[in-house]
Amino acid sequence: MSNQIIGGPGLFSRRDDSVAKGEPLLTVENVSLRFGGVRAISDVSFDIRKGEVRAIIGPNGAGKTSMLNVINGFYHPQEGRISFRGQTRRRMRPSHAAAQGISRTFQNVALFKGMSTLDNIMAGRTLHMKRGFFWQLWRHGPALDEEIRHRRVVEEIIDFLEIEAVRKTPVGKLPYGLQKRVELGRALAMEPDLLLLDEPMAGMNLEEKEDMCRFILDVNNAFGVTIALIEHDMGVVMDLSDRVVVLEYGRKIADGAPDEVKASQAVIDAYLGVAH
Amino acid sequence: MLYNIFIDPFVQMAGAPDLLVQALWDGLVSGVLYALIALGFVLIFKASGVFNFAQGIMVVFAALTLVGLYEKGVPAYVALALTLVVMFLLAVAVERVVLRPLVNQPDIILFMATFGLTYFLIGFGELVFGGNPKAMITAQLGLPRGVIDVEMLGGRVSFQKIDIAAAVIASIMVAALAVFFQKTRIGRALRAVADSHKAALSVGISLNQIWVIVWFAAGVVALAAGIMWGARSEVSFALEIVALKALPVLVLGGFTSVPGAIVGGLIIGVGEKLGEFYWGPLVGGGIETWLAYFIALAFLLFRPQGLFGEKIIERI
Amino acid sequence: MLYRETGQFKTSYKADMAVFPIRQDRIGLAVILLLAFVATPLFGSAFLLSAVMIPLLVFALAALGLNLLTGYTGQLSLGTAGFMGVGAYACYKLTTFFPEVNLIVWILASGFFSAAVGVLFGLPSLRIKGFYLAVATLAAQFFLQWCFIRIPWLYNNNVSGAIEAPVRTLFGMPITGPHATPELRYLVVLSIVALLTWIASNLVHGRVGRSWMAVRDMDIAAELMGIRLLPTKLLAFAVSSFYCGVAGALMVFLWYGSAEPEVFSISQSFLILFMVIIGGLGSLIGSFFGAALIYGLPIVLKSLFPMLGLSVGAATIEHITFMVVGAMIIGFLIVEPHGLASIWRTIKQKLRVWPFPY
Amino acid sequence: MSAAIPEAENFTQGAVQAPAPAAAASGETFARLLDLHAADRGARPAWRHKDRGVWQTWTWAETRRETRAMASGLAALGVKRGDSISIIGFNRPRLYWAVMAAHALGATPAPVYADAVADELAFVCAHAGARFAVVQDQEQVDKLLAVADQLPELRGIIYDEPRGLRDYDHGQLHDLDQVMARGRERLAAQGVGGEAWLDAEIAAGRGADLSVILYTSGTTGRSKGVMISHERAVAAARSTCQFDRLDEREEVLAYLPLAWVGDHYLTFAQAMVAGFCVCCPESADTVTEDLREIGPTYYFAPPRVLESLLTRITIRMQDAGRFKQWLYRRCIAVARRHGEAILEGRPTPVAGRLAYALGEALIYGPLKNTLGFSKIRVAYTAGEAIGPELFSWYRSLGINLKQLYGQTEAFLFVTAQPDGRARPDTVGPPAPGVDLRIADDGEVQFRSPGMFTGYFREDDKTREAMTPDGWVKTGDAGFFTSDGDLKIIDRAKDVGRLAGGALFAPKYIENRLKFYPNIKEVVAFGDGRADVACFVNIDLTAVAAWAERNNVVYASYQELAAHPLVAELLRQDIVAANAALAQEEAMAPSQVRRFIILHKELDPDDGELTRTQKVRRGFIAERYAPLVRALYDGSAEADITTEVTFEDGRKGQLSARLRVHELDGGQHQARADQVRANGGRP
Repeated sequence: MSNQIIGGPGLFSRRDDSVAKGEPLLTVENVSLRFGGVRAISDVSFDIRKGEVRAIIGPNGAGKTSMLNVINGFYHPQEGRISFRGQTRRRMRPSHAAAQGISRTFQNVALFKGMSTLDNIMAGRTLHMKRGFFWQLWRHGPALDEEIRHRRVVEEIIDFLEIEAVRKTPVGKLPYGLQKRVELGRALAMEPDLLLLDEPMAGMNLEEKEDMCRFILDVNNAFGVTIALIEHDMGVVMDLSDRVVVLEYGRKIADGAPDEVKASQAVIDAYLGVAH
Repeated sequence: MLYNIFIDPFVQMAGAPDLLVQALWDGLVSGVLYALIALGFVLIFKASGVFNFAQGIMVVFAALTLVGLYEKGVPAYVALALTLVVMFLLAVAVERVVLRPLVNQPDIILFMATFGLTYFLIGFGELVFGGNPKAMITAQLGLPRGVIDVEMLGGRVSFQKIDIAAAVIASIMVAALAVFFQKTRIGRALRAVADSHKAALSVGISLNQIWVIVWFAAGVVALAAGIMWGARSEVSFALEIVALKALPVLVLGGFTSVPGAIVGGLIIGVGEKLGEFYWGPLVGGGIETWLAYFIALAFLLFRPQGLFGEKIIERI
Repeated sequence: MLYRETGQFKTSYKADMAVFPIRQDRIGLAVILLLAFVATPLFGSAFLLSAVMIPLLVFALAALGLNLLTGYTGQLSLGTAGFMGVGAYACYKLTTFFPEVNLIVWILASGFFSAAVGVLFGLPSLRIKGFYLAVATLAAQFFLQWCFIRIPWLYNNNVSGAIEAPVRTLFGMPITGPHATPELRYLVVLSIVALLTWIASNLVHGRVGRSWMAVRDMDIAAELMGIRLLPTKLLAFAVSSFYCGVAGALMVFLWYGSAEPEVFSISQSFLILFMVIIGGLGSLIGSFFGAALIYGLPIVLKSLFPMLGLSVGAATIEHITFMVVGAMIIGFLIVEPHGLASIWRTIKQKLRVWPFPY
Repeated sequence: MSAAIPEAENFTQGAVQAPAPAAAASGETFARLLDLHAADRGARPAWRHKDRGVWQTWTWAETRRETRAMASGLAALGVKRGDSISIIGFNRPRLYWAVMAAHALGATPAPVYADAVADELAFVCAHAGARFAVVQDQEQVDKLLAVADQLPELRGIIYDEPRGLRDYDHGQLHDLDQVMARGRERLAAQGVGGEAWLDAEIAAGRGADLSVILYTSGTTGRSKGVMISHERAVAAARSTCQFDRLDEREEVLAYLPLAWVGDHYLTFAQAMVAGFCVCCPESADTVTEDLREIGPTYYFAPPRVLESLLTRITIRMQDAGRFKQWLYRRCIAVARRHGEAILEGRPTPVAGRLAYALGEALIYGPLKNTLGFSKIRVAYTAGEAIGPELFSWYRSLGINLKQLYGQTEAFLFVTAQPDGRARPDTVGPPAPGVDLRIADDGEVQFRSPGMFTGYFREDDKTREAMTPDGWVKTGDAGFFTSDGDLKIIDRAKDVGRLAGGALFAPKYIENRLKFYPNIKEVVAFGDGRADVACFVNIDLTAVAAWAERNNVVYASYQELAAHPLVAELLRQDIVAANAALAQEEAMAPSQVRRFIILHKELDPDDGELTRTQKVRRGFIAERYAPLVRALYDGSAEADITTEVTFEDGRKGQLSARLRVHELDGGQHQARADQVRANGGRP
C-alpha cells in the first residue's frame, strides 16, 4: 500500500454524503452585495451540483471574486440566501464555512510566507486537529501522535501534487507556479466538500497550466470534490468545467454547459465589450 | 456608587459652571498641544508612510536645544533660529541615515527604526544639554505671561496668557500648513506623495527632498509644541510620556487627516481633563495617565477607521 | 563546516519532526545546558550570577513572552512591563497571604493572573490591528501602572509604596531576601526559564504555533481555513502575558528583591520590545540573543570606559548607552531587519553548506 | 503506507519463518539466498525508500514476506515457471521485489529502461516474450497500451502507483496492492499459492535457471537479451563482494536505471549475496539530497556523473567569497600533492600529512559531507574512460574511487582495480576468477564466473559473440600494460587507420577532448582519411556559466553554440588536447585538424546516443553526412537540417549553418613544446 492514492483510507474518510452526486450541493438565491453605494453583485442565483466542476467567468470587475467571498462567508450579502448541503444561511463567519467543508485558493497567492511548504499544508489540517492546548504544551505523546497522523495525510497530498522536492522550503522562496500548487495542497488538506479556486492558473506558463488542469481534474474525480473555479483562460474553462455561469457587472448573463454559454449572444457581447 | 459615577459629576458641572469652563479651557489648551504633536505625526505619515514614534522626542529635543543654547549664552532669538537649523539638520540626517537605507521596508520596520531614533535623541539631548529639567525661556522669546482672570458664571475663571498665545500660534501654524499644502508646489507634491510616489516625481521633486521637507516641517511643529509645553511646565524628557498621548489622538483623528489630528487632540484634551476633574476623585485621581487611551480604545471598537478615515473594505 | 549530516537520515516522522533534527545541534544544546547548569554556578562569580546571568535570564523570558505575541502572532504590544507588573504584584499578594506555600508555586501561579489580564486587553485585537492595537496595549500599560500606584491594597499599604520580597526558602535554603545565595537564585531562575522555553518550543512547533504564524502571515487566509482568529489571538495574549508575568515575579523576587511601580514603566516595555526586535521576531533563541545584547551592552560600556582609562560619570554612560542602543536598533534594522536570530541562521546555513556559499 | 511500512522503532517486528531447506536444491538461486538472509539477519534493514518524506524501511524478514505475497499474487494471475516478466520503472523497492518474486516462481525478469520510447519498449518486451509486465506508473502503462498490438504474448500489466489509472479498463490491468493482498490471502490458505507450495516452488529452482535477461544498450543496432543464470550471477557477485570485502553493513543508493547491468549487479545481485541495505531515492530530482541523507558506503557512478558533479562544484565555488576560494584552492592543491599517496598508504612526508589533515578538517571533510560521500568505502566508475584529472581529483579527497571494466555479457566484472593500485588510464588486472586474453587483432576476450549463457532467442548472435573455444569477445581493443593492467583504447571494430596508415582510435581521441569541462560530446572522424576532424557538443552548464561571467548574451543553445567566442574557447581546449596527443607516438598523427560545433545536443531520443549515453558514430556519420563532407572538402561552412524529437515526443525540423573551424599545425606544435616544458600536463 506504499503508494496509496489520496482518497483511500486516511484522507477524505470524513466525506459527507448527505447530498447525492448530481444533487445541488450549494445554491445561491437572489444574492445582492453592496459596498456603500457600489453594487458588487445584484440578484444573482445559481447552484453547484455535487461532484461537478463549475466555472464562474466574466470580464474583470464582474463580481466573480466577490461571489466566492460571499460563498465562503467572507462578505455578507445584503439580500438573498445561500444554502449549503441543504442548510440555508444568511451570514456566517468564514471559519464556519471552512468547518462545513468549503475551502478555497486565492487570486493572488495567499500562502503563509513565513512557513515551509510542509507547515503551510499542515496548517490546512488545523480543523481536523483535536488535541487541546494542554496536550500541546507537552507536545510529545498524544499531541505528537496526532501531528504524525496528520503528517501522513499531508505527505499523501505532497506526493499527489509532486512537490516532494520543496517539502521543507519556505514558500516565499518558491516560484509562482509552485506556490499556486502548494496553495491548492493547503486547500485540499482541509478535505473540503466544496473547493473554490480563484484563478488557479493566473500567470502560469503553458506547462504549469497543463499540470494544474491535471491536478484539478484528479482532485475532482479521484476524491469527488466539488469544484467551483474562476478562470480567464477560456480554453481551460471549456475543457475543465461541466457547467459555466457568466457574470457581468454583478449580474448573471448566462448559465449552462460550456458550448451553450459559448454560443450565447450576451456572453459574446460581454467579451467583445472588454478587451481580452 | 452608580450615582457617584453617572449623576453626581453632572450635578457638579451644573452646580459650578465656572469650574466647568475652567476645566474645559484647560482641556482645550492641552488638547492644542496634543494636536500639535499629532500634527507632526500626520505630516510625516502622510508623506512617507512612516509612523514616527520619535515625534514626541523631537518636541522635547527642540525645546531642549532652544533652552540649552540660550543657557550657553546665545541670545533667545538667535537660539530660536539656530534651533530651527538644528531641526533641519536633524531632518536631513534622518533622511540620510534612517529613511534612505530603509526605503521599501515594511512599515513595522520603519516604525521600529523611529524607536531607535527616539532612544538616540534622548541620549544625545541629555549628553549635550544635561538631563535635569529646565525652565522655558518664555519671556526672552517675548511670549506673554501672567493670568487674565475673568468673572463669569458666578465664579472666576483664569486664563493663562501663554495658553492663549499657544492657541493662537497653533491655529496660525495650522493655517500656514493648510496654505502650504493647498497653494505651494511642494505642498501639492507632498499630497501627491500621500497618494502615490510616482505622482510626486511627476511634480518634479525627488522623494528624498520631500522626506527632508516633511521631517523639517514636523520639526518646526515640534519646536512650537515644545515651547508651549515648556512654558506651561518645564522642559524635560518626562514629556516623552505625554507625547505618547498623540497616539490616541491619531486613532481618533485618523493617521492621515490634519483636521482629524486637531479635532482629535481637542477631544482627548477636554475628555481627560473633565474625566480627571469630575471622575478622577472617585478612584483616587491620576486617571489622566490612561483615560485618553481608553477613550481612543472605546472609540476604535466602533469606528476602526477613525473620525475622518473612510470605511475599509477588506479584499482578498 | 562543523556539521556532518551525511548518513543522518530519518526513518520515522517522529525523528523527522524533532525540534533538533541534526545531531550536531543536539550535541551543542547539551553542551550549553551543561555550561548553564553546572559550569556557571560552579565557577561564576557572585557578580556574574546576580548582576549578569539572572537579569539576562529574566529579560530573556519576558522577551520570549513578547516574541510569542509580536513575533509569532504579529500582534504589536507596548504593554509588556504592565503584564510583568501584574505577575510581580500577584506573586507578592499570594505569597504574603499564604506564606507557607512554596514561592516557586506562586511565581508560576502569578503567571495566570497576568494571563487573565492579558486576555482582557487582547480582546480589542479582534477588531483592530497594527499601530491601532498598540493603543490598546498602551492603555493596559498605563492603566496597570496606575493601579500599582493608586491601589495600596496591592502593596499591602507599605508607606514606601514599594513591594518587598519576603524571605522564602526552598529545601530549607533561602531563595529570597538578603541571605539567599546567588547560586541558588540563579539555579531557580534558570530552571524556570529553561522549563518555560521548552514549553514555548513545544507550542510553536505544533498546531498552536502554526495557527499563530498563520494569523500573523495572512489572517484572512487563516480564517478561511477554519482558524478562528479571536481564540487564536487571545491564546497568544494569554500565553505571552503568562510568560511576562512569571518574568515579572522572578524579577522582583529573585533579582531586585523589592520594586516600585516605576520598574514596570513604559520604558521597560520598550526595552523588552527592542530585545525582541534586535533578537529577531519569531525566533525563540533570538529572544535570548536580544536580551543578552540590550542588557549586556550597558554593562560592557560601563566597564569599557574605565578600561580605556576615561573617567566618565555614570549619568554620561547612561546617556551614551541610550545613544548606542538607539543607533544599534537603526543599524540592525538596516543591516538585518530580521535580527540576530537571522544572522545566526545564516551562519548556521553557511556552516552546513561549507565550503559552498549556498 | 500504513501497515506495510514500520516506523524505525519497530524494525524488528514480525517473526522470521524458517527458510526451505536449501540442501534440497542444486546450485544457488537468489530466491534461496533471500530465505537465508531472512533467517540469518531477518531484523537488519534490507530496503529503504524515501517515500512520504521519510525513509520507509523494510527488514530482510519483511522483504521476504512482501516478496512472497507478491509471488503468490503473481502466480494467481498465471505467472508460471519459465515465463518472462518485463519490469519497467525507476528504482523502487517493489520493482526489485518483483524481480525476487519472479525468481521465487522460477520466472525470468527482463528489466526495461524506464525512459525507453514506446517502440524500443515494444521491441524489448516482444523479444523477451514477456507474458506479464510489472511497471511503476501510469506513464509506463500508457506506453505499453500504446504498443499492445505488438505484444501478443502479454497477458497482464501490474502497476505500482494507481495514480490516474482508476478510470482505465482493468481487464488486463492490475493494481500491485491488490495483487499482493490476494497473495497474502493465498499464502494464509493451504494448497496452491500457500506457504508450503511457494517453498516447494523455490526449492524447485535450479542454479542453471535464468535469473535475468538484461538487454544491452545496443551501441550498434538493436539491443540483445543477455541471459544470466542464477548460479553464475551468484558466483560473480560473491567473488567481487569478497574482492571488496562488502558485507551486510553496506548502504547503497539505487539511482541508476534498474535495467542496466551495473544497477542490477550492484544493487540487486551483490546486495542479495552480501545482504546489505539498498536505498531508493524519493524522485529523480531529489537524488542529490537523498544521496546526502543516506551517505552510501559503496557507490557507483559513471564518469559523466562524476564529471557533471565536479563541474557543478567548480561553478558553485566560483560564487564563494575570496577567502573561501583561496582556502579551497590551497587545500585542493595539497590534496593533489599528497591525497592519493595517503589514500594508498604510500609513504608521505609528515608535513604533507599534517597539511592534508588540516585540509580534511577545513575542506575535504565538509565537501564530502555536502556531497554525501563521507561514508564511502568503495566507489567504482566504469562504462566510459574517465579523465585522469577527474579521477585523481576524487581520489585525492580520500574517496576510494576505482575503475572497473565490465560487460553485460560478463555480468559486469571483467577487470577491476584492487584497493591501492588504481590508475586513471588503465582498468586494472582481471577480476577474481576471470581469464583474460588479447586476440591477434587486439580484441580483448574473457571467460568469467558470471559469463552469460547466451543471447535470448538469438543463438546465431551468441555464436558470433563467442570464440569456438568458449571465450567471449568483448569487441573492445586493448592491451596489457607492463604491470599487468588492461588498457582499453576503443571498440575493436572502430579502431581504423588514417590514410597515412597510422592507428586511428576515435573513442580514445573523443575521451581526450571530453576531459575538458566545456566539451560535452565529441564525435571523431578519420578512418581512411588524411587526418582527424570532429564534431563537438558544448557542455551547457559550463559554457553557460562562462558566458555569464564574460557577459556573452544568447537566447538558445543553438545561439550559444554558434557564438564565435565559444568557438575560440573550445579551440583552446582542442589545441591543448592535441598537444597532449602529440606526446604519444601511436596517437601523435591523430591530432584534431578541424572541428564543427554542433547546433544541437546529441540525444538518445534522436538515436544519436544510446540509452547509456554512448555516441552511435555510424548513425551520426550518415545523419550529419553534409557536415562530415564539409570537414574534409575544405569548405568554410555547411548547412544541415535534421529531425528532432521534443520532450513530449513531437517531431520537428531543425536546420542551421555551421562553421568549420581550422586548427593550423604550427600553433599547437608550439603548445606542445610548452606542454613538454610543464611536464606533459595540458
